[in-house]
Amino acid sequence: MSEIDLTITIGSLKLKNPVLLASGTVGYGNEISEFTDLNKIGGIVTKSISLKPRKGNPPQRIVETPSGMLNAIGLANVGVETFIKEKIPFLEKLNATIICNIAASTLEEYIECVRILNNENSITAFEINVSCPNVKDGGLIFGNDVLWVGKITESVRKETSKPIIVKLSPNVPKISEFALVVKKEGGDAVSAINTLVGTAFDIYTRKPKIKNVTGGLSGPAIKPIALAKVLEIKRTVDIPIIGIGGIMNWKDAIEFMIVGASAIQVGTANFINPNVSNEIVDGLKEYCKSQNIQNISSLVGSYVI
Amino acid sequence: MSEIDLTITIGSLKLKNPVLLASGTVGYGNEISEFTDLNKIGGIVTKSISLKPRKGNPPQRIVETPSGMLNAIGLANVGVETFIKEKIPFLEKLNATIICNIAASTLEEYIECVRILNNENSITAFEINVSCPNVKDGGLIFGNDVLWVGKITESVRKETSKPIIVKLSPNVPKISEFALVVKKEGGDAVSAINTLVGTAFDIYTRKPKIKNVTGGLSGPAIKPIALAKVLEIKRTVDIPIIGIGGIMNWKDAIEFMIVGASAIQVGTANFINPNVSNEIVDGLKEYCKSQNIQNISSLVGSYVI
Amino acid sequence: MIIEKCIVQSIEKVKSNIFLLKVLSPNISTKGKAGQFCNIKVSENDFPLLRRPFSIHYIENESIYFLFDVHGEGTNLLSQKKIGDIVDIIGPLGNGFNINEDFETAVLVAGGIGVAPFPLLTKSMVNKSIITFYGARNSEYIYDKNLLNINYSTDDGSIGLKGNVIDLLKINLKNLDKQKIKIFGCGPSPMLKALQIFANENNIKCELALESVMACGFGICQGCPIETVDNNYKLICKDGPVFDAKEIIL
Amino acid sequence: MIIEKCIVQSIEKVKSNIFLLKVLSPNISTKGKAGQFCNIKVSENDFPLLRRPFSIHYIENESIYFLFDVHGEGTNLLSQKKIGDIVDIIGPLGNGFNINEDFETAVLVAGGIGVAPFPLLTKSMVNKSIITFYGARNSEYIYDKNLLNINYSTDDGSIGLKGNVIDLLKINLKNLDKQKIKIFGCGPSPMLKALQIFANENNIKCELALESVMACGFGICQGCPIETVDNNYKLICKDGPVFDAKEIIL
Ligand SMILES: Cc1cc2nc3c(=O)[nH]c(=O)nc-3n(C[C@H](O)[C@H](O)[C@H](O)COP(=O)(O)OP(=O)(O)OC[C@H]3O[C@@H](n4cnc5c(N)ncnc54)[C@H](O)[C@@H]3O)c2cc1C
Ligand SMILES: Cc1cc2nc3c(=O)[nH]c(=O)nc-3n(C[C@H](O)[C@H](O)[C@H](O)COP(=O)(O)OP(=O)(O)OC[C@H]3O[C@@H](n4cnc5c(N)ncnc54)[C@H](O)[C@@H]3O)c2cc1C
Ligand SMILES: Cc1cc2nc3c(=O)[nH]c(=O)nc-3n(C[C@H](O)[C@H](O)[C@H](O)COP(=O)(O)O)c2cc1C
Ligand SMILES: Cc1cc2nc3c(=O)[nH]c(=O)nc-3n(C[C@H](O)[C@H](O)[C@H](O)COP(=O)(O)O)c2cc1C
Ligand code: FES
Ligand code: FES
Repeated sequence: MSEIDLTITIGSLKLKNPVLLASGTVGYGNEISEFTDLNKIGGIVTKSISLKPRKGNPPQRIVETPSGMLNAIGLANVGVETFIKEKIPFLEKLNATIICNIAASTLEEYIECVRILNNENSITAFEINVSCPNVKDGGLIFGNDVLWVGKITESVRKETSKPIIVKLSPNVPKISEFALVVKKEGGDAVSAINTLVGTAFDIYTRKPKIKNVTGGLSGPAIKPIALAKVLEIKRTVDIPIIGIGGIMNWKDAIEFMIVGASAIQVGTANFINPNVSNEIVDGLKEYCKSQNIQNISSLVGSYVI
Repeated sequence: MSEIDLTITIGSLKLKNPVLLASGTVGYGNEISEFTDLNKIGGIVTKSISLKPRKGNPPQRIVETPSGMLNAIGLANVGVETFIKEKIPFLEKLNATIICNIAASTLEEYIECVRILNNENSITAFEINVSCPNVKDGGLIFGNDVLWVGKITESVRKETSKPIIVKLSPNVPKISEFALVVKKEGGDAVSAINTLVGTAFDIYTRKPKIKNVTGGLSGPAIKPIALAKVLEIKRTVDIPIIGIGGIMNWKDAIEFMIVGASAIQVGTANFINPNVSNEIVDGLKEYCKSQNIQNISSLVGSYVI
Repeated sequence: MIIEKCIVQSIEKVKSNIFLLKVLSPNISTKGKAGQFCNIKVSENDFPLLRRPFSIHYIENESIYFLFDVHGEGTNLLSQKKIGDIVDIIGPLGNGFNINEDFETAVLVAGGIGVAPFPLLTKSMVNKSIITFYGARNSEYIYDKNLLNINYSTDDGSIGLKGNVIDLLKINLKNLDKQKIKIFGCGPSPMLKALQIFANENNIKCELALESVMACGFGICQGCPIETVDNNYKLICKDGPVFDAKEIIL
Repeated sequence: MIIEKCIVQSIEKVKSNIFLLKVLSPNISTKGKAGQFCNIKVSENDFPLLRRPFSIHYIENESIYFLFDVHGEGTNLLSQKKIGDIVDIIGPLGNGFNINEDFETAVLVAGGIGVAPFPLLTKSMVNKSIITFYGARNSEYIYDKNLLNINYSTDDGSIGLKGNVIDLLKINLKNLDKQKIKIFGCGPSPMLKALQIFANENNIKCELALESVMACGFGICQGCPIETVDNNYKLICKDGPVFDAKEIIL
């Protein structure tokens, strides 16, 4: 058998393999590059960038839960300007696709961010975060409202010809309605899922374990939910999906591809094993070899129901 | 300090302590009574009863997931008639409150079930299941639609003066809207949460691990989500809440009470430790003693935010 | 049905991938019968969440033996137990084999780790003659202590007949009076299915010990249904795991 | 920063609830400095999910020592490691203590298990004089190997001063020239806060080793912020865990 083809095409976005690093779980790439070869993976989704820098929420920001964790980072980030000046130079040197994730509290801010960042050649695509559960403005007010998601997609579409991926909230009964509106308004793909709203309390102080009271649940605990959301979209809307949620190893990645994900993102797992993305790429190859799969893209949505 | 008061009042429903067994995780009480003293707990919520017997879904019905499990039992149950003839006699002898959980595929069926079962003296209250994710008719079509939940509450309210508890779906962005409509239509309490929709696939056969494709996620994995839902209701609607989701021990039970649950239900944990409910009752007592709490009801919603 | 904290008395790797666990269980040991099983908590914390079901392999004085294959995370953790560890066990669960029926020769048919319940079954049938047919991948997967009159088959022919255990059975059963025997089968589904067809076609008494993913193991979750010929579901944990071959649809 | 699979060379309970773990780590051991920490995977499976951070307690040849308290599930699992087990460790993480500043006497102030980083710090400062103040609940919680000139305080007075370590420090510091010392503090937050106030009020050089719940330990999750006096956040894992007492708001 000749070399296995791991490339994936999502609209006009070409990835050398389906393994991406999820927004907010790799910063801007520098630190994790000490542990893993970023040139080997399909791409990096940068930490959500907002127009102005954000300090983020006060501590305590995270807590471990059964097979998961809650975070309420609150979109701490350096802001568009510093991002361009200080972070892009490192990212530019990589032989991996750079997807820039954008968060905002107003429609105008989304538009402005995309307009500015559209000039950066090293940015190949945008992921629009409409689903952060940890900020007061925007976040789930947008993400759980199909009209807002449509409007945001439509507006950023006008600003760029680069691929637009909209990152959906799982905190809704029918995620496929959101995927549909993204498609209708010219989005190229959706990513699913962002975190689920959760909380944890200390039974002696009776205080929330994270200062923000609620946080976003990620990790293996949410994998079954994420898989069901991806499958729901795949079965009802014809739009490429990037699968996210609790992926810890190559088996989880394959499971997401089978239910319909064209590519996958690794989030929480990076914290535990910062080299996991490279191991997943190897695992995908081995799996394809053992299953006689020539093009990994043939796995996408290949479920047997 | 005198004896700690564990009693809880939910509208006209009096419980000798806040520990209930969740619907679908204890059948009708017989089997589990070999392992645990059912007279010691606050009450039992019976497996969802429908008007006619239901065979349930074909196997495989369950699969373990990280810190959780998916089930697609499909409301397998003996039907109202057999329930009255064969199951109630055992339940009647118990010194625990019997809450009868009802599921249906049509509004009329809910009404009919409550009408028939209202005559049974041993049934103290009804829990209306509008949130089963594993059936084609009814289930989440009702549970994720606030109009339906209102209509069902209103209709069953007319049939009985016994307490009505509506069991809510967590698969919605704003569970408090559902709690509000339950209150408006005369429901006495809500229970939160039922399971979240999830799935799992075999990466070699590419088939779903449960025949029904999707199932309901329960267990510790969902605890943070369940706590956030209970807290959301508590902070916005003045209605008693029964907390459910991933409770494995007395600490989890206390956590639910702090965020607003007047009582709690133990589900999946019964499968692993069928005596866990008794241990939770003991744990609650010890905690109250150590924290100088005279009435456990003072814990309810006592969060410090 | 009892929840019992049992002390590990010994644990050893008896064959490639097969472990034998011996625990002290004064309570369950006095009640357990061949074909019944126990549901074992393999760790002290919530990972993995569910118990794991294992047939009662053998009972000796107050000790119960379990014979198991390392399959996934749960059995891996179980295999790492040390002497003196405490294991939380629920049992005995389900109904055992029915050995009181009218038959002269018990024909035990085991596929792989499906051999697990047969030593106790063998011990239980003092007044019957017993023939055992035992199929496995290869000789490295065979553990045959406390069995009688064993005929082997292996996929690679490393011991006994090269082929499957049903072929082995068919060849050897020719000499027996089919009315006077009862078959007891335990093993992977395809084997049980073949055995069921063979027994039913030849009208031979036959009981099969089934497996299913289980959450509770004692009838409260409804997670383990098996379809019956009268178009109903029974629960493998509570109504089984042993069923008459005529009763169920595999 | 390296991910290294380390072999457990020894593990022992050195005091009530306190364990000393020694692992072979040819790579991290050559780089680690006093005040840095490692993020340890305490199990081989996904439970618990996150790594657990521990100070580098001591380095000897190619071995690293960790001194830890059994606190919850994670430290409990770590305490059950056996010689020969493999432990997955990321390190060295963060910035260590700054010992190159101009001071004559290093004043080490430890509260409880906060003593952990001080043996390596002591070893690192060959040309300074060192005084150690060590406070704990009672003598059963004191492990003082590889420390120098120790003064004790305990809550119950079972050894040293009955009282807290800050009181102990204040009493004993009177005789020293405050310009020529530098305080190094590690322990629970209330102690660090008191120490910070004391050092800043008296204008004594002081570094504090902080703790925070951590997901990654190396700057990618932003989970471990600490507020600085200029109204910004720094990351305890990456910018710390050691901070100048003048820099942060506790
Ligand atoms: C009544 C009964 C008796 C059994 N007796 C034995 C025995 O004596 N020796 C032995 O080695 N095995 C026996 N099994 C199978 C044994 O339960 C599984 O091998 C074991 O549960 C696998 O767990 P795991 O975590 O290692 O595997 P995983 O595959 O990681 O388990 C994942 C989930 O699937 C379930 N599962 C996986 N395989 C099986 C299976 N074959 N049957 C039931 N559930 C399964 C697990 O319980 C768990 O819930 C028996 C099963 C049943 C139902
Ligand atoms: C830089 C640094 C160095 C440390 N050095 C040591 C040391 O040398 N010796 C030692 O005994 N302890 C040390 N700690 C504390 C140690 O990390 C915790 O005791 C440990 O994580 C508790 O885990 P657990 O699962 O047993 O407890 P649990 O309470 O069950 O843990 C639950 C969660 O909270 C986190 N957590 C709980 N307590 C702490 C804490 N005090 N600090 C940070 N996270 C916590 C855990 O990591 C986990 O994510 C250090 C912490 C940090 C941040
Ligand atoms: C600490 C943390 C920070 C995150 N920050 C962001 C973010 O800034 N923007 C975003 O779109 N998603 C963010 N996410 C969500 C992840 O990208 C991902 O969608 C989610 O964690 C589920 O994947 P996982 O289970 O693999 O972690 C964050 C997640 C975590 C755990
Ligand atoms: C196997 C199984 C069957 C269930 N059947 C029902 C049911 O018939 N009716 C119902 O209202 N809820 C049912 N539930 C949901 C539980 O009552 C409970 O809401 C849910 O499992 C979350 O709690 P837990 O995490 O403690 O299990 C079922 C749950 C499980 C695991
Ligand atoms: S395993 Fe729960 S009913 Fe059989
Ligand atoms: S622990 Fe992740 S940034 Fe500090």
